[in-house]
Amino acid sequence: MKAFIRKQRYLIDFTLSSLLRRPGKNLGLLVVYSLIVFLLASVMLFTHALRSEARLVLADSPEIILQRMVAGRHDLIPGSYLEKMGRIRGVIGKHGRLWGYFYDPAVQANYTLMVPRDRQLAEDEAVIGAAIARTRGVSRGDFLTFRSTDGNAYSFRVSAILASDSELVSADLILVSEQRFRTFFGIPEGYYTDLVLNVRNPKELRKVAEKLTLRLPDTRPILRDEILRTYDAIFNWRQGIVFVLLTGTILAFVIFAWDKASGLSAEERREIGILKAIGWETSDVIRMKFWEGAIISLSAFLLGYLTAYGHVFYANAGLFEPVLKGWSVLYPEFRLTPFIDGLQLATLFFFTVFPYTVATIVPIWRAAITDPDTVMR
Amino acid sequence: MEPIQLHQVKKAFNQGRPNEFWAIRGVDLTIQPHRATVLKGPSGSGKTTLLSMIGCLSRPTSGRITRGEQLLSGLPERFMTEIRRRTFGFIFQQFNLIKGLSVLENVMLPAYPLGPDHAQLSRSALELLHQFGLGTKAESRVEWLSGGEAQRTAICRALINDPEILIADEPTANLDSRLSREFMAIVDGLKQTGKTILLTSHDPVVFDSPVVDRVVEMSDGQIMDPSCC
Amino acid sequence: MLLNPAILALSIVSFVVACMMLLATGFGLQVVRHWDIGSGSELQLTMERRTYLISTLVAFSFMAELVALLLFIYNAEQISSQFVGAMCATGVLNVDPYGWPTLYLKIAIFFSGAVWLTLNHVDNKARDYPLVRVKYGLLLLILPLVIAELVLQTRYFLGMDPDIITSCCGSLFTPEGQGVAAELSGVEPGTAMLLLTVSGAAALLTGGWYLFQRKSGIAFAVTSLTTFLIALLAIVSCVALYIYEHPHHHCPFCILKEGHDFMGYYLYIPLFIATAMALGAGAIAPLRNITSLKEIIPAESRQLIGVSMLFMLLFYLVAAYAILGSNLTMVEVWW
Amino acid sequence: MKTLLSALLLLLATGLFAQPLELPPPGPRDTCPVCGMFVAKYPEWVATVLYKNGHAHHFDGAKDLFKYLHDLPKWAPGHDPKDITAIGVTEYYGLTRIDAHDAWYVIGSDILGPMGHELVPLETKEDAEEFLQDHGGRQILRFDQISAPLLKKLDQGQFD
Repeated sequence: MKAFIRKQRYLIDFTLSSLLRRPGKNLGLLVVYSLIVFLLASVMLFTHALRSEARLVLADSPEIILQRMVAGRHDLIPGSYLEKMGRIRGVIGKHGRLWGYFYDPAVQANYTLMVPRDRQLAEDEAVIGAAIARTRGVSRGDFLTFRSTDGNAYSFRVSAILASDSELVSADLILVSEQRFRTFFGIPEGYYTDLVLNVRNPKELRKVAEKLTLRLPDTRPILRDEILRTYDAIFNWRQGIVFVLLTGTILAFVIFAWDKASGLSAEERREIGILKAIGWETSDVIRMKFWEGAIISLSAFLLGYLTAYGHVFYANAGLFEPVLKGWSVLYPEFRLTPFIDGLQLATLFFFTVFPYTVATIVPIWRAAITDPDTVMR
Repeated sequence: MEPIQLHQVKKAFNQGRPNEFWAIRGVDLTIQPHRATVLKGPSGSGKTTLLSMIGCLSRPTSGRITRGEQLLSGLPERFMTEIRRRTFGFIFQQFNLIKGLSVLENVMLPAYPLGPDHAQLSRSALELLHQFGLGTKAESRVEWLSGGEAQRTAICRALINDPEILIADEPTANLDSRLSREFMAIVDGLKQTGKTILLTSHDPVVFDSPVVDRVVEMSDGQIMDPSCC
Repeated sequence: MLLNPAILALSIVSFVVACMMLLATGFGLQVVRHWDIGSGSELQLTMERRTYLISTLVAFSFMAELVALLLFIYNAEQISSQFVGAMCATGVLNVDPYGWPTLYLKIAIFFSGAVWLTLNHVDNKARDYPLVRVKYGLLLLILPLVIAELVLQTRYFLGMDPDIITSCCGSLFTPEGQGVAAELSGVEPGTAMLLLTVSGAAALLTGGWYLFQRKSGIAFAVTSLTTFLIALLAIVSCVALYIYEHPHHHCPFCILKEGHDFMGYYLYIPLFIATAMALGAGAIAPLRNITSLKEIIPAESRQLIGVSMLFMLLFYLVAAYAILGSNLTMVEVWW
Repeated sequence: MKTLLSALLLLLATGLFAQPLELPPPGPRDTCPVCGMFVAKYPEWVATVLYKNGHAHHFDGAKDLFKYLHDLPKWAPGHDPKDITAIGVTEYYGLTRIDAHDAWYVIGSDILGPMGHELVPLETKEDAEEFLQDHGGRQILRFDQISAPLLKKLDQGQFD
């Protein structure tokens, strides 16, 4: 047993020095290998982080949003609909919401204006998101002035800046009072942007939605789960596209690995011949090559994964932001929450190391059966 | 120690194909222990092929090679290797050192698959290097060695597993006559310690040397004067 | 059809392993046909070199299958929340009729792989390779298992429909039910413990006997296999109850859950390793009469049996820990 | 007549609306005594039996709760039914926990619990009737109507 372990140590030792002796070839392999891991890991980490971000965003949103549709378009909904729908079992709360988008030409960004339910604001007061404070360079007590659609300018005194765990939720948010909201956007009293319903039991959501469409035929209920699922589907779909593209890459990599493993240089062939002539056995060579594969795989995996981690969580996934994301322009400081999942890591490991190993078995064996007497000829 | 005996050993290459070629055509030979034997002949006479079969590097197509009771031919490669690395030490014509590794590492290489204790292994390797005047070169890369140093490194490597039989293929082909004579002096020393020496050569410095006990002349895959055996 | 990365990975492993085993068996058959150890021909040399490829392929397949077995269970455990009625791997395996056979095949492949690798290891130590024909013939028996597993597993995954209401372990592993699982659960815990103790003692005794006397390696394999089966029975009928601290929960899979500290893995992994090595030792025991193996088999068997006994002891220690560390007291109920 | 009266009395005593119960929530490692499942993963279904000494058993559905109550010696040896101070089930529409004796149970609906077909607990008769309508339920049951054979049939998806 002791001799066996010592032997493995000698083999690893030799492998390391033999890898270092051929930096060109092995560096190329390592770079390509790491790149594959990097791409796959980036996609996985990024979509996963986005998904959990979306979940976080939606966690506090109501179970059902009811919108009135006029000619197939979202319209203001009368508050009287709250009574009109009557009592629906499973609904434990309902109210109207006021919110809208405002384009700020000064910084060329869209804000979300909203009337909060959990706090009372004075008419000229506003609570703003951190990103707005940053881009407009305002802090507490400063004034923000916006020109409304009717041409009048309205000033808001910034009374607080929203702190949030996830910037996605609140970055572009401006909370204003109800009166100011109505005058600013010209929304008549008694009308809301949409209605929201709270349903305790998620199993009852579909039934509630069904009843709503029967009782208020000109409305459209949107379930939170549906939004979540849409997000999931979009992310999955985009991830799918990227993966399909990457499958080609993996295949190319497998061929590349096969080629690298089988295309031994004359120098390497001579080396294996020498080793065999001076007393190494075929299985020793196979084992040595196996260690070589393991070392390359592990370092490529580590390298690729760490770069991907940095890419996604510190460099904002700069490489595929345009492909996978579609948020508004107002997220200069957008940070995804770092997250590592064991099963995900294992899956990634499998999808990169397993193909490499399979691809190299036959070439390794071919190299290992070199005739020991080649060095004599 | 028992002699190595060859009975009707034949070796073919590309058997069954149009370019079939018989390199060895029936050799009977006995190699006595503790002696220096030289296989002499022009290139293409089959002496290297014969040497590689005796050294368990390759297998005869037919015939038997035995050492006492033990059969050396007809064994699977795995066991030929096992016998080879304990019984034979090889010195090749091109020295066949592995570039990029240090002299010490090159000498230790044959012992790796046996998994010996590392400290002990490097100690005995260093001892050998000192013995052959290479003590100061232990850490230098083999590319920087002169021809004679390279050959002495190769000799140390051949001796690291303490084999009973030393095999050298054209050992003086890449040496000038001074180094060739030095090599024969080393061979003499090794013979004194009880090693069996088996050489191939067509260099008179080798086969005319007083160290050599016996010269076997080969031609065309056969031994020229069978009576001598 | 349910597609997640783990299922994809399992399918790929099975497919690749089937391909590799096909290749290995194909080469193996050629070797069997043309093998002539006495010949020095180039063909024989090629054959011998092929054996390295075959053993590498089989060893790699075996490793992959071992990981796949763990992943299969782990994944079934993970996705149990996606099926109504499933609370652990049992429910997921019940989703369609191919779940259980797939699991059994995976276990069978694990054990036959262990036996094959042991034979191969022993054979590689003997100068005349006396087992060449035996072991490559054996590949012919393992290949159908691997292919069947690929087919069944594919059908199993294809048949996974989240709308299916499956039955959970609570309804399968219950003494009142029908079938093998119910029978196992119905065994009196006292009886199971007694059987477990007796068979474990028998295995350790025969193992010890071999270590000192070099005799009856087969007896050890038989007692170990019996212990393996009885251990599974005892887990269902008794040990699991202590882990759940629940007098009627007989499931052999819920113990793999995080909530139960992954105790199942600590029980099953030593048990499976011990059994695999014991089977290996049993497989080589009858070959001790082959001249070239005379010296090798006792040495190898000794190692295998020693390690196997260590793992078996480990299993018994974990089981004892599970029982003694539990808050469940069943003294008046069972004994 | 006598049964009608007692039924009426029972109705009056318990009232049409069951009162929310104060019960300890299940911990992350609490398992159902009947099926062994971790309960906290299914907050919509939790049922609880509280004992005098503050000790509680949690279930992942009313079905397992009733199995338990029907065979206490089997599922909870050493526990005396007299020590039970409260039995709660999670009401479907509001997810509040109410007294199991006062709840109305619908079987045969398309709403499945973690253990398949369930007894869905509802707060009022009206709730139960609407639920039956909405979800294709087959029967409305009261606490005392739930028998062991009925539970067994429920497991197999039979509701009559």
